[in-house]
Amino acid sequence: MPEITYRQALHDALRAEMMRDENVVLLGEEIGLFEGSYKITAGLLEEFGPERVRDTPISEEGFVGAAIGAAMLGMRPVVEIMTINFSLLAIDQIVNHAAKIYGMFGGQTPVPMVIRTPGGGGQQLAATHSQNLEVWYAHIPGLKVVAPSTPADAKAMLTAAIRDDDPVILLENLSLYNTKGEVPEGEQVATIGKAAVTVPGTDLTVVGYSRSAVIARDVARRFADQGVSIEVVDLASLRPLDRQTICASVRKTGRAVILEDDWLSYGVGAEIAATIAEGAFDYLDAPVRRVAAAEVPLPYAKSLERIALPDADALIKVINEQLDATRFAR
Amino acid sequence: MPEITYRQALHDALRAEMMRDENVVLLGEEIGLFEGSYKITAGLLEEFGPERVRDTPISEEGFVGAAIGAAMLGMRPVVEIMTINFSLLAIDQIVNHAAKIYGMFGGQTPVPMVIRTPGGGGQQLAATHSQNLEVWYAHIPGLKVVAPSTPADAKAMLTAAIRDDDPVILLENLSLYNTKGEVPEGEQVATIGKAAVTVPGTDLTVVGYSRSAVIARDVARRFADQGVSIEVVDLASLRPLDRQTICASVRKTGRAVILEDDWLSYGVGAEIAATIAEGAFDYLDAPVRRVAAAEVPLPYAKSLERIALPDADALIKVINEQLDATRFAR
Amino acid sequence: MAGRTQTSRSRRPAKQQDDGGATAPADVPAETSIDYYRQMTLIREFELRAGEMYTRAKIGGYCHLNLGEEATVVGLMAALRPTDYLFTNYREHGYALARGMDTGRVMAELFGRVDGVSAGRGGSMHLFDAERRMLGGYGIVGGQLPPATGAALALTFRGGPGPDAEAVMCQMGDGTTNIGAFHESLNLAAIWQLPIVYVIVNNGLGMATTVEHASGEPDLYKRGCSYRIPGERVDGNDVTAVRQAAEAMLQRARTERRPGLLEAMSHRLRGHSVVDPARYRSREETDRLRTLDPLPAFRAQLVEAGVLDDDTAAHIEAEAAEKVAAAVAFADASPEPAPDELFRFAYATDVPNAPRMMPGDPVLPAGWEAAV
Amino acid sequence: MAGRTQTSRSRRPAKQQDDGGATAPADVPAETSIDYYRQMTLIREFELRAGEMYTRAKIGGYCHLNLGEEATVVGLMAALRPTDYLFTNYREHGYALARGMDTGRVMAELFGRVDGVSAGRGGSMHLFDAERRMLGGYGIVGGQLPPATGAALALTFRGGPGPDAEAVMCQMGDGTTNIGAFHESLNLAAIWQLPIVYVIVNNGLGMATTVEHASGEPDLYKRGCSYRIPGERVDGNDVTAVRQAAEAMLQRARTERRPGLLEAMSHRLRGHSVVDPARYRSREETDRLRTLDPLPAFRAQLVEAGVLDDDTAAHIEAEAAEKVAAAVAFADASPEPAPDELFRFAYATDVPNAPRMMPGDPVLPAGWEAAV
Ligand SMILES: Cc1ncc(C[n+]2csc(CCOP(=O)(O)OP(=O)(O)O)c2C)c(N)n1
Ligand SMILES: Cc1ncc(C[n+]2csc(CCOP(=O)(O)OP(=O)(O)O)c2C)c(N)n1
Ligand SMILES: [Mg+2]
Ligand SMILES: [Mg+2]
Repeated sequence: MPEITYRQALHDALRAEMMRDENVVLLGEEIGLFEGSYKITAGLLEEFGPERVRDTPISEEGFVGAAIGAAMLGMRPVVEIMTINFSLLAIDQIVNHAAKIYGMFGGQTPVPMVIRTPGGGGQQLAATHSQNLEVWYAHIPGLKVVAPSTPADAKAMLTAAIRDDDPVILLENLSLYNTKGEVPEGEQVATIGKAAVTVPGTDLTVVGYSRSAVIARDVARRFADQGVSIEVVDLASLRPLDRQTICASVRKTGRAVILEDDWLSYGVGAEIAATIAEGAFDYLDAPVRRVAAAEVPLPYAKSLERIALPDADALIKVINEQLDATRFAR
Repeated sequence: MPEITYRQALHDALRAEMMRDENVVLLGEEIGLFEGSYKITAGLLEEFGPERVRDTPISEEGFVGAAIGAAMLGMRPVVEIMTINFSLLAIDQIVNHAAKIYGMFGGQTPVPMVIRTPGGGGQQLAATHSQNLEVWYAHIPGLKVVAPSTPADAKAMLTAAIRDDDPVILLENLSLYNTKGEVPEGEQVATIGKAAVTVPGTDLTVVGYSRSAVIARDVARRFADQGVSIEVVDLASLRPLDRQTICASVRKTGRAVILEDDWLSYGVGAEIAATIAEGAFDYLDAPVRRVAAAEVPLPYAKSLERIALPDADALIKVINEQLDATRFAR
Repeated sequence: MAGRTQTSRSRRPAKQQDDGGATAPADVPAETSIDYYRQMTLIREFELRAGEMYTRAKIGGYCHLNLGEEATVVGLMAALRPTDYLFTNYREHGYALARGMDTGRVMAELFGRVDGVSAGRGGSMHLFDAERRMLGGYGIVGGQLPPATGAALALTFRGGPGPDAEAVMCQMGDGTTNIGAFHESLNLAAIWQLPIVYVIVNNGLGMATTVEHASGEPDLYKRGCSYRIPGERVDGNDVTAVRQAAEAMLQRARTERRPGLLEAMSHRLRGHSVVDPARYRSREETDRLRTLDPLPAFRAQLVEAGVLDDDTAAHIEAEAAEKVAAAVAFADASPEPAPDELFRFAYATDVPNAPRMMPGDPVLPAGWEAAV
Repeated sequence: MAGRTQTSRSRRPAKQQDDGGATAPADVPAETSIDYYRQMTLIREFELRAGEMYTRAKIGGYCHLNLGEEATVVGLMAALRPTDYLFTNYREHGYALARGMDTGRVMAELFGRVDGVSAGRGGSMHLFDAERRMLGGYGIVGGQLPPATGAALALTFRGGPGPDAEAVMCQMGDGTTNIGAFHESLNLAAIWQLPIVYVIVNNGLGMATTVEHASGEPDLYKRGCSYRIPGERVDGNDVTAVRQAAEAMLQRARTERRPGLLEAMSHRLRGHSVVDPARYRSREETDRLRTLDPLPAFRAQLVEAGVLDDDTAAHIEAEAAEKVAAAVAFADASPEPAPDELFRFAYATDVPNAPRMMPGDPVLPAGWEAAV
């Protein structure tokens, strides 16, 4: 199988769906002439023209809302919001409109649209440009929220999102765009709403998504070398959330650690921990632990940004604490 | 002590602080001539004039952001956002600006402002006007988020919020405005960041805030009549979250149920449950349970709205399940 | 606080004449005028009964009426073709009726019943009819503008401009011109040359806030200037003038793909919503409003012109009363949505693990282990 | 795609003359002109070194330069008094320097060091100096407009209008005029009669998107029309013209409490940020830009006018180079913020239970039970 980047995988999915369905149109700031802030749409303006690859003014609420209306008339718009931080400008359209229109009007009109947007810190972009706000969208009925961690998933989930009749938010990640992985040629369509056990194990479950799922797999490999068997659950979909796969894993391993890039309090990990604490209560040998970001507006200074964000070392530390506290059970 | 409504308590706090400090100004839609959608500001335009009680155009982002700038120059604006649903229009100013400015600029300018806004469903206002989105704000470093459940708390917390140098979101509740309670005369200033055990008990802990804390107290009384001793923890503050009071209570009772008005997945209760599961792990006789809203855009029809929202009956049902499952331990 | 109560600046009929230019019904066939009167009467009757049903607790939530705006509503809908699309704000009962939506099903929606036009999910603020291309009343101020703009964008993919091309009409209130979505939407419509007409129904007030108090440019039709979108003001009490102005703008939208901004000067005879006693209105203003009710005026005008006689008028009014009475009966007889319908419209495309928990349910369905 | 690359419409010097009206430096004292040249040279030197430091990884994140905008920046800052307040976007290094902020501390902020003007927390996009009333560079497009408007509102509580009254200047880019916050902010400033001047630095581009492609009214200074805010366009390469136009608007803001909208026609000589190669620019456009560099032009103009000789000029340039070299040395010597400083600016008013967990810490501090 060919190895391509996460960026290329997203690009390929967009291109394939645009070739397949003329109702698929792209909207966003600087996606055409500039080829996208992160170059996902490189070459698409040339290939499909300015009608279908439409550069918008800096008007997030306007063009995201316009995508909603276009979707109501049968188009399948794929909107790029340059980073999730700017989605706040469009959030009334996303949450009060895209997420509500199908149900609030009694199922008369679906809103088949996709919002692609990257989140994540670690690039020294400072407090307003480094947020992980996916938990907000994951909380909202009417939305679907997916967060691929590999190039293969990125391609298959974006394809599925474009073909889905509901508004789907596809969370990308600044630190994953250049990562490479094997991606099957041709059409791949993911099932939205399913988590995956990407590393099987027996001693402890690590739950992650997007960048944190990548780190979790890497850490699991390192522990494997020491004879510790870690199972990794990649959520892949934040809404719907696949609670069964999570709880089944923890019922088997008896221990769980969640790695997330967002802030600890009220973050994605809170729901995962609460779910495990209820769904695997009698099987837990130790309290579920969360590894998340320090709760500050992320500072620009590298020295502070580095320590504020969760990393493999923090995960390893917590895994070891879990294992030490429960030696008896192994 | 005089009994007054939650509405009156908020009004009294605003009036007292305006009399005390001329830098306190009110901004919002229809707060003057119309006296506020929910009449909290009744009479204040007459008393303090149109400069200090300022009717704004329908421009949430504009006037919330204006309050930020005014606060940076030493004013203490109190903004009314008609309902939390409309705060989405201003959320870039709240989250990317109010919450960031003090830290991102190295502590050079505080942003002493208050955003008052009611949330809650049950009024048949349909999907876009019935949301409980406080969990979003509770997730954000740089903000403080308080949610009073009684008239006395409403007065003391609003007073504390106005005197605090950080942006504070004071969550009000449509269904509480007309509730009455004893409120001490004169100045009362709450401590932001503390939860309170409002009903002491030994068998099970119910955690709530705002409207759900009121229901929890009522349910606790009903169980008391049957000889079941329920302890109620009223969070009062969602950010900072007083984890110690919550966990101390559950370590004592061994059982916990959370009542929340928002949607179950990724709601406020998820953080509370995760906190308890970690902070009281060895003390739990049963899994922590959450009683929250069904995950749909809230329908207008009364028949559907009623069943979609959590109520005392649902809480009682879950408490009984908890007690039955753990008879051994009592 | 004198200057704070509603002034009558910018509402002077004279001024409206200048800008809009009312036309005597003589220009239009008698049947047409009579039909306008019939529609206006139906809306009036419907709104009065809706207000009554609200006080009887048959209707809940927020309920905003078109009382006083009937001529504007009917004139706008007369200009719209069945193939055109309509987006409105939450004050839209009249638009739904004039658009040809079933009176009983509209009332049933206000009652929150299964036969409601939005299956009881939306209520008064959220009327929708895919077939009649009424793409929704929207409760968030300005929320309808970006989607309406996007609908017009979708039309550009369906075909080129021309006299038969489809167009979009997006209605809003005066207070809505101050929100960011207004600016972003009109700018998009301008640079993308979209077939859309934005209509401002200027009833002089947000809730109690006057246009002059809220808008730096209180002549709202001029606010297209920031996008080179031509604007026009018309007397909203002149049904024919409204129709003609809207038709002209829609025509330009169809044939030239040029957006337009139409301002109809209208009046809200009652409070903002049925629960608002409108105490903020000066008595002088309230008296003045009575003289501005479009229904008696139009009736008199038609009788004057010999187009309508009192018997016919009385007949039309009786018809309307019957129709609305029937609508109320229909709505009342329609069942409330059943509990098991709660998740019916959760998603258009079903997916695994879609949450179906009721309040108090465990996070995992009983017996899930077997499934894994 | 021809029409898609940057056109030079609305950038014609001729047109600028008409709208702005450049003035020969003859009108201003020699020292003043020389001081402008000194400031412009310092900014040029600073920006070139900042770009270099970025490639050397001394600076991270996003870094946007004022290269080509020096005359606009210096002209605007010359019009601003120490008692006035300034809000800008993220392309603000030059404003900080011209506002009198310490060159070393500005560079230290770009390096993310403790001596940075924002204590290393903000970086290039977020320069701040409470004392010099530079109330911040803001990275969210349009984000600075509502707070700047609110700052002007606060001034109205400090005292009445007058020649000595304080005022606010809010700088933004051309692309920023298309976002909702622009509309809402200017409307508030108009209805509340606030002492604020909004300045659009029109460098023709968002990132690659041209003004003509993004704005329905590409003559951006006209966009005050929707609020009855007077607008003016000025040649951004003419430092004196910029200063005079800004001074006049600030004067009206001080004495009449009337907001203004000033558009300075400027040029971005490089990419959007230091990492942008600007491949989207046509070669013709790139060549044309070289001829529009304000520095050599102003230098020649001053030499021509006999105000400056080559030695003095060379001396000024050497001075700037030294100053920036010293700034780099200062920044490099300044320590990175220490780990225990992470929560230092978490809250202005400390409260119980403020979260202080580091990644991987338990949710409760060790030994908390004792505390309860
Ligand atoms: C974003 C938002 N802010 C505030 C409200 C509350 N609100 C509902 S209607 C209204 C006044 C709207 O006035 P206008 O646009 O003139 O419409 P009208 O009611 O006069 O038809 C307000 C402030 C809302 N629904 N949405
Ligand atoms: C709300 C928002 N949307 C998008 C961006 C990404 N972005 C940063 S700068 C920029 C272009 C701004 O152009 P302009 O206003 O002309 O300022 P200039 O960079 O030319 O000085 C964009 C789209 C952002 N920072 N904020
Ligand atoms: Mg109105
Ligand atoms: Mg620009």
